[in-house]
Amino acid sequence: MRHPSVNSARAAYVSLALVVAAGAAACGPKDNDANGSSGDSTPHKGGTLTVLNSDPQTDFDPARLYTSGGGNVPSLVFRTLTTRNRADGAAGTKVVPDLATDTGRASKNATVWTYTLKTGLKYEDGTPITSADIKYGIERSFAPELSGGAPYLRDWLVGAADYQGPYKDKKGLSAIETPDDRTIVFHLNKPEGEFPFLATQTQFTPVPQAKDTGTKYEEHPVSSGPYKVVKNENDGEHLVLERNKYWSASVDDQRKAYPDKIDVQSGLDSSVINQRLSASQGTDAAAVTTDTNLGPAELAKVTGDKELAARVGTGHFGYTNYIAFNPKVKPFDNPKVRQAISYAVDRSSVINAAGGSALAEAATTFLPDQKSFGYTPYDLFPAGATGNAAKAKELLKEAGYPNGLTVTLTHDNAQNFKTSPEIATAIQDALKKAGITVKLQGLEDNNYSDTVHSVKTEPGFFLAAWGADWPSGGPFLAPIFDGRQIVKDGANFNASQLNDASVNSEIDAINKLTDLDAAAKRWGALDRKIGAQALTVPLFHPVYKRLVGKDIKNVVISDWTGVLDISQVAVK
Amino acid sequence: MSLVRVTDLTVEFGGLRAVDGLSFTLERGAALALVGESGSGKSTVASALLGLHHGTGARVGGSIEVAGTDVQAASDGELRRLRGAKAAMVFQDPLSSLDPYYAIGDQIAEVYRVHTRGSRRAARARAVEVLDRVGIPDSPRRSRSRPHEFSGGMRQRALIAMALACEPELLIADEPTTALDVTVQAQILDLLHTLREETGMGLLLVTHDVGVAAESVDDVLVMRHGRVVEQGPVVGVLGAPAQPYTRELLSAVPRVDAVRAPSQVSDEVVLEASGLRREFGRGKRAVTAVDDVTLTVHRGETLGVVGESGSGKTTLGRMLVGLLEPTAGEVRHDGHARVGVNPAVQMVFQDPVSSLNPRRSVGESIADPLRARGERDEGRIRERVTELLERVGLEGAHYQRYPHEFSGGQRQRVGIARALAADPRVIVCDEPVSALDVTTQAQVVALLGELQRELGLALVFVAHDLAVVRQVSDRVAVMRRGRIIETGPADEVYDHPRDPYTRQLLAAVPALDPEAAARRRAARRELASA
Amino acid sequence: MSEALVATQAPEASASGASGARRFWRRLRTQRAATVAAGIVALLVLVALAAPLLTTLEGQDPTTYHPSLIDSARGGVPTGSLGGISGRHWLGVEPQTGRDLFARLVYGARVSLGVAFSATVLQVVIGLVVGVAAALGGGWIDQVLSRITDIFVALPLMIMSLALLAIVPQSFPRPVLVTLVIGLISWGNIAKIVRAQTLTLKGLDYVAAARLSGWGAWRIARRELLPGLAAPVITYASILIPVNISVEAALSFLGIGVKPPTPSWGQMLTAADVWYQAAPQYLLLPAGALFVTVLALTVLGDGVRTALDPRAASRLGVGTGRTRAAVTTSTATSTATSTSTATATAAAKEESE
Amino acid sequence: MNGFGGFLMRRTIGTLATLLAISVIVYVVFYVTPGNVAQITCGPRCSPEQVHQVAQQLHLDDPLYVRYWHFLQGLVAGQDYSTGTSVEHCSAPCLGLSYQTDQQVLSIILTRLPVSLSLVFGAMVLWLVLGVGTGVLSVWRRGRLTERVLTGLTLAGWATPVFVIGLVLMIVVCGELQLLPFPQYVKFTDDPEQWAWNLLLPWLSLALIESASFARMTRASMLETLAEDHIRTFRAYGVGERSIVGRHALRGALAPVIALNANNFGSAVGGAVLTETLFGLPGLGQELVHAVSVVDLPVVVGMVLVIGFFVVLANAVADVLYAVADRRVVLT
Repeated sequence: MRHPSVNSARAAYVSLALVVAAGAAACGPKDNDANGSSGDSTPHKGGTLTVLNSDPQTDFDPARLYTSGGGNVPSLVFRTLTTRNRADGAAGTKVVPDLATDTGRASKNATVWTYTLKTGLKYEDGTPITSADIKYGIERSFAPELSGGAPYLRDWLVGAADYQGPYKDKKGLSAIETPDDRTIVFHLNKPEGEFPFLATQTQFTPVPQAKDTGTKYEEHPVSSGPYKVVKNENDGEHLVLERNKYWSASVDDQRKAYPDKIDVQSGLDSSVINQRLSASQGTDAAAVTTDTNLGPAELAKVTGDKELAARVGTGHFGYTNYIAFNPKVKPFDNPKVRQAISYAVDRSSVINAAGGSALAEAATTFLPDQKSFGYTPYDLFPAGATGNAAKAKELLKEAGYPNGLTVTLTHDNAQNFKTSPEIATAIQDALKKAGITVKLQGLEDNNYSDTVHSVKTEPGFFLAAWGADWPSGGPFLAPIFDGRQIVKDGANFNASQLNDASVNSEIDAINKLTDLDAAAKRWGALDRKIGAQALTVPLFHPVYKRLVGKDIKNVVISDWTGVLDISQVAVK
Repeated sequence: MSLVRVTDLTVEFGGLRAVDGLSFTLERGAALALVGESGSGKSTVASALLGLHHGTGARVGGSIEVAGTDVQAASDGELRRLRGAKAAMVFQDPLSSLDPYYAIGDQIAEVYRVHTRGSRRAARARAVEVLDRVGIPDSPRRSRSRPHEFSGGMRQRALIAMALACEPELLIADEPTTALDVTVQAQILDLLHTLREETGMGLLLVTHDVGVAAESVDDVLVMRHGRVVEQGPVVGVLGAPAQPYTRELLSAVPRVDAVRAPSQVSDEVVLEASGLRREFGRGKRAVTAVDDVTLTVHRGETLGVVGESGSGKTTLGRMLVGLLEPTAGEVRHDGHARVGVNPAVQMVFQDPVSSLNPRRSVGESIADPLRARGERDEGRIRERVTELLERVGLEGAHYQRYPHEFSGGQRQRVGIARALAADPRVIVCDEPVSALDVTTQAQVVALLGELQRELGLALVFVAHDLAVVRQVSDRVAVMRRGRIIETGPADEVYDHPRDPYTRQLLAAVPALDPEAAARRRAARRELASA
Repeated sequence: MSEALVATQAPEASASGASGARRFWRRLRTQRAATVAAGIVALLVLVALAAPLLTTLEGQDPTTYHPSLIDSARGGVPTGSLGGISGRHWLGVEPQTGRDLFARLVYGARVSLGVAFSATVLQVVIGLVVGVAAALGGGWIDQVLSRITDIFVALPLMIMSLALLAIVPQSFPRPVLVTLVIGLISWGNIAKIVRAQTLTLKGLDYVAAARLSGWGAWRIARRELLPGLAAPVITYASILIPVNISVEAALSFLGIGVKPPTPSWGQMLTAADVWYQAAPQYLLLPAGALFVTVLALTVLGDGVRTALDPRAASRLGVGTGRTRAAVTTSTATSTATSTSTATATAAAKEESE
Repeated sequence: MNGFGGFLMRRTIGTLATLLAISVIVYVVFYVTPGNVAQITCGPRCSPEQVHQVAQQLHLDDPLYVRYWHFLQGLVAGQDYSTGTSVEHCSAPCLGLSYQTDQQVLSIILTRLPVSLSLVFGAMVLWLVLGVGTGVLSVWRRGRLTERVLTGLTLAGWATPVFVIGLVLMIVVCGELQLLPFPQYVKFTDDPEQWAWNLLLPWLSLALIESASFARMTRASMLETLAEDHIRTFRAYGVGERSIVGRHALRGALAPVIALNANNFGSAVGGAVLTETLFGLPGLGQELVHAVSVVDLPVVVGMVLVIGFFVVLANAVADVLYAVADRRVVLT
C-alpha cells in the first residue's frame, strides 16, 4: 500500500481524499444506494462528466501509478491484463479479465502465469496492441526515472531485483516472454496465487515503445481505454478526456463509458468540492469527485437534508487504522502493557475524532471486515465502546506498573483522520482513565514517514494505518507481519518487527493457493493468530461518503475501491 | 472707509489669551507693520483678519472689518470670497506654504478660478502673468515647475504672485522674509515696495525684524504679550521710541556699522585648518560644499564666518570640530594634526531644540563630557554642573529639568554650559543666535563675549547675520560657494569691502532708519543693474 | 519624510512639568477610544494569564472529551442548542470531541497572544540591533547589513516556516518554535524602518553634541538614539502583534502551527471554518476573539502613536503585509520602509545646508 | 537620465546578490529538512536498492556544494537531461527539473505565474478602490458616524483570516444565493469575461483583507497633509473644503499609498497561498506548498527565487513610483 504524500494539509483535512488517492484499490459497499435523481434512472450515453478533485493527476504515467488501474481516472485510459470487477459491493472485489481473455493460467505451483490478449485491441491511434507492448510497459516501470509503482514485480519476477529498465538495460527482462503478439508469459521466483490481482496494476498497461517519451510520456499517455487525453494542463491539474474511437464495448465488458467527454478539474479545496457538489449548479450537476469524502461538518449538514442525503454514496475500502507497537522499545516489550492499552482504548472517542460513527466503524480485527480479505471476527481484548480502564489497570499492575506509566505516542501532524493529532488526543484522553499518561509526539508528514518506517528510529508506540493493494489478506498481512519483509535499511512496514517462523511459513503456504476463497479463510485464521500477540490495537475501518451531482446516474461502488467507479457513471 | 479696522480684538486659545484688546486701522494703500518678538500675538492677528480661526476652537472677540467685510459675522461663503480676492496672505515659509505636488502655475490658477470662475486656460494665463509680474524669469516655462524646483526667493515671489492673482485690496505678509538670505530678503522687500507703489494695495506686514519693518512700511505697531506697546509712524516709533520696551528692542538689534572693542588676542594658534575640502555624494552628483579653506584661530580671538545659505559655512564648522572628516586637507589643533572629535574643541549649535536630547534632563546633558572623561564622583559632577549652570546665567536647581521646560535662549545657555563642561580651548558656534529673538540674541552674544574674556577661549562664530558677526568678531571670513572670498579684521571687511559680493551683502542689510532704507534701496538697484 | 520623523524628537514647547513618560500617559488617557482599547488589551492579557483560574471557575478544562454532548452519527455536531451552550459549558462544546469551547478559547488566548507578543519582541529586538548597527556602522557594515535585511524581506515566511518547523526536533516546544521562526525570519521591515530613523536621528545636533562629549558609539546608541526610536518602533509593534496572531493562524491552517491538544485561536479557526453551516458558533468564537483583539490593538496603536507624536507617527500608517492573506509578513509598509533606499532630499535641506 | 541608469544598475546588482543569497539559504534549509527525497519520489514501498537508484538519478548523493554548483551552472549555461528515451536541453536560465515530475521548473513557474499575477493584480485594483475610497470617505466625514462604521468594517476585514472570509463568501454567494458560479480559473486569453467573473470572489477575499491597511494609510496621510502649511495657504485663499480634501490632501496620500501598494503586490504574488489553495487557483503559492511537502528542492528554490524576485522588484518599483509621485525624492 502506498502512503499518500500530503499535498497540503488543507486539502487533506476534512476528507479522506488522500487515503483514497493513494489506496484506490479496495473493497465493497454495504449500503450504497445513491442513485442520483429520481425518475428515469436508466443511464444513457452522451454529455460531459465533470470531476472535481483536490489532488491533481500529477502522475499520469502507467509506470508510476500504484493502484489497480491507477485509480479512477487513469483506468479510463489504461487497460490492463486483468481488472477489478466493476460491480457494487462484494462482487466488486473480484478480479476479471480486461485485455486478456481470462484472469491468467497458472502452472508449476503458480510460478508461471500465461495470458492471451483479446483480438481487435487498438490504441487511440488505431495501431494494434501487442503483448510486446505490455512487456515493454512493465520493463520501463523498472527505470529509476519512472519510479513509483508497487514493489511486487521487482520481488516476484525472476531476475528483476537489479533490473534498471529498458533505457539503461536494452536486453530487457527475461522473466517475461512474448512468444507471439497475443501471448505473454510471466516467470515468478516463488508461487503467487494472487498474480491476477497484480495484473490489474497499470504497469500491465501496454506502452508502444515507439511512442515512449520517457518522463514526458505522462503528458500524453497513449490510450488503450475508452477515452484519450486531449488536454493536460498544469501537470495534471486540468484534464480533458474524450472518446477514443478505436475502443469499443465489444472488447471491453467492464467500462460503460456513458459520457462523451470527461473534464477533470483538480487542485480544489475539499470543502469547496463538497459545496459545489451540494449546490449542483450548472456543470456541477453532472459532477462527481474521485478523491474527496464528506467530512464530519459537511455530513452534519447533509444528513439534515433529504435531497442531499439521497445523493450520498457510501463505500467501504479495505483499510484499518491502528496503534502500532514496537516491542523492541520498553515498556512495549511487555505483552501485558500492550494488552492493557488494548483494553483501555476508547474506540468511540477515536471514531468521533475520525468523523463520527457514520464515517468510521470500530475495528477489533486487523483485517478489514470484508469477506474477500477473509474477515474472521474476534475481539481478544474487549474494551467495549469506551474502554475498559479497570481491566487495563489490573494488567498494568501485573506488568509491574501499579502506579500507571508514562508513554509517548507518535503521530502524523497532517490532519487526515488517519494518524492525525485528533485521534492521538482522543487516545491520550482515554488512556488517562487507565492511569497511563500519554505524551504526544506529532511529526511533520515526511518526518513521520521516515521515522516510523525505519527500524533505526521507529518509536515504540505510534499511530498507523494500512490499506490493501488489492482486496485480499495477502497484501494486508504480509508486509506488516512477514519477518522476511523487515527492511533494515529502507522503508519498513513490519512495525512490530515480528519474525515468527510459523507466521512466515503460513504466509508462504497461502500464497501457493490459486483458490482465492480458500486462501481468504486461511488469511482470516492467521489474522486472529497474530492478533493474540497484541502487536497492534486495531481502531477503526473508515467509511467513505461522497456526494454526487444531481444529474449523476448509475453510481457503482465496489468494495475494492470503496468509491464510485467513474467508468460506470452516466450524466444523461 | 478704512481698509482694515480692528477694534478691541481678543483671541483666546483655551485659557491662553494670545491677543488682548488690540485696535488699529489701516487705510487703503497704506502699509502697517506689526512688530514683536515670538509669542507677542502678531501672527494671530494676521490670521484673525481672514477669519482663519473659524472653527478651530479659538475664541475671537472684538470686531474686525476687512475691505468692507465684517469678518466676525461673515458666513463661510462670505469669508471664502474675502480670502484671496480682497485680502491675500503671504506666509513665512514659502516651501511649506505651497503644495509640493502641483506645479506652481496650477496652484495660482486654482486660486484664481475659485474667485473668478474663469476658464482653465484664462487662469493659467493669469498665473503666468502674475509670475512674470513678480519677476520670475521665463515665467511660462517656470510656471510648470513644482515648488522644490524653485529657490527660496523664487518661491516667495511665487507666493506673492498667488496673492496678486485676484488683485486684492490688502496684502497680509506674515514674516515674508524670515526664511530667506539677506540679499534675497532685500529683493523681496523691494518687490513688495514696488508692487505697492504700482497697485495701490494696502500692506500689513508681520515681522519680528525691526529692520525689515523700517524698510517697508509707513506705520508700525509694536506688540508684546498680545498687547500694543506703541504705535505710530515708523519714523517716530523707531526714531524716537516712547516706550522702554521699544527702546530695549531697538538697542538689542545688532548694527552692521557698530564698532567692537577688540578682544585680548594672543599669538598662540589653537586651531588651524589648511586646504580643507569636503565633497558630498559621489560621481556625477558630487557636490563640493567646502573648497580649499585655510584659516587659523588664535587663543582669545573670535573668528566670524559669514555667508548665505549653501555657502558651506556649517560644513566648515563641523569639520573644525571633527564631526565631519574632510575630503582633503587637515585640521590641526594646538599644532597636532587631528582626526575625529576632541573634547577640547566644542560646538554650540544653531537649534536649541534639536541640540538637546528632549528625553534627558539638562543636567545630564551637561554632565556628559564630565562622565565621558571618566569622572565617576556624582557629587563632583553635580557640583561642576551647578557651577556651569550658574555661570551661563541659569540656576543650579535646573539640573533636573527637561529641555522643553526652558525658553529658546535658556536652552542655548544650556548648550553653552555643555560645551564649557569639556574645558574646551575652542568653541565653534554654528548660528548660535539665529533662532532667537533679538533681545535674547543680545544676551547670548554678551554671554559668549564674557566667557571668552574670562577663559581665554577661541571662538569661531558661524552666522548668516552680518550685523551679529560684526558685533562679536575680531576677524571675519566671508564664504561663498564653499570658498573664503574675503578675510581680514572685522572693521576692515565691513567698512572697506574689497569683494563685490561682500559689498552686495552689506548693501542688503536692512537699515533701521527709513530714510537710509530708501537710499540703500536705490543703491541696491544700481548694484543689481551693474 | 525624514523631516517628519525628526519631528518626533521635538518636544512640545507648550508641555509643561511632566516627564516624557508621564506626558505620554496623560496624552494617551485623553483619547477615549485608546483608553478603552488599552483596557480590552489588558483584559485579554489577563484572561490569557488567568486561563486556568477561569476554567476552574467554569469547572472544565480544554482537553477533556465529552462524547455524550455530540451526535456521533452526524459527524459529531453538538447535540445541545446553540452549539451546546449550557451552565456547564458557557460557550458550548467543540464538534467531534465535545471539548469545552470556553476553556479552549481562553487557553487559546495564551498561545495566540503569547506567540504574537513574544514574536513581536523578537522582531523588534533583531530589527533594532540590525537597523541601528547598519545606520551607525555606515560604509561596508551598512552595505552588508542592508543586503542581509533585503534577503529577509524577500524570504517568504510561510515557506521557510514549513521547512524550519519540520527541521527542528519535535521535543522543542512548538509555541516557542513558532515564535522563534516568525521572529527570526520577518524582522527585515522593522530593521529598515529603524535604519532610516536612526540615520535621521544620527544627523540631529544632540547626537553630534554627544559625540563631541567624547562618548563612544555604543553609549550614544543606547542613550541618545534608542529613546528616539521608541515612537516609530512602538507604533510599528502595535501593528505587528495582530499580524503575528494571523501568522500563527495561517501556520495552523497549513498544519504547521502549534500542536494539538494545545488550543490556539488560529487552530480553532482552521478547524472551524468548515463548520460554518453546521455549527456557526464554533467559527464565530475564535473569529470574534481575533477581531476584538486586532481592533483593540489597532486602536491602541493609533493612540500610542498620537500620544507619542501626533504628526510624525501618523506617517507610519497601518503598514501591514497582511500576512495571513499574503502569507509573507514582508510588506510592513510604512513609507519609511519602502523608500528607505530612496532618500528624501526634501528641499528643506537646501535651507539648512 | 544618468541618475536613473545608475539606480537601475545598482538595483540590478543588489537584486542578483540578494537572490543568490536566498537560493543558498533555501538550499541549505531544505537540505537539512527531514524527508527522504528519493523515498518520497520512489514511493514508500520502494526497496532500498530502488531508492538508491532514484537517488543517483537525481544526484541526491552528491554533497550539498556540488548540487548547488550544478544549480548555478544550470542557471548560467543551461543543462542537459535525460527523459529516458531522449536527451533534452533545459536552456539557461535553467532552474532545474522537478524531482517529482521531471518537468522543467521554469516552465512550471511560467504556467503558474499568470494565475498568481491575475489574482494579485485584480485584487490590487479592488483593494485600491476599496481602501483608498474608504480612507477618503473617512477623512471627508471625519468625526462622524460614517467614519466609525467604515473604519470598523475595514478592520473586520483585516482581522478575519482569508480562509474564513473566502469560504464564507463562497458558501453565501455561490452556494446559497447562487449569484456567481464557484470560482474556477479561466485563462484571460481564453475568455476575459469569464476570467474576471471567476476571479471576482478571490479578488474580493484578498482585497477585503488588504483594504484596511490602505484605508488607514490613506486616512493617516491625508490627515497629516491637512495639518500642513500649504493647506493653510489654500484655506487662506478661499479654496473650498472639497477641493482641499479631494485635491490637495489626497495628492499627499498618493506617494505612501503607491509605496504600500507596490510592496503588497510583490509579496502577494507568491504569498497568496491560502487564497489560491482555498479557491483552487493553480498559482505559484499552491504549487509551492505542495513542493515543500514533498521536499521537491528544485521547485522550491525556483519558486522562492521568483517570489523573492517579485518582492525585490516591487520594492524597486515602489521606489521609482514614489519618486515619480513625489518629485522631491531622489533615487539612490
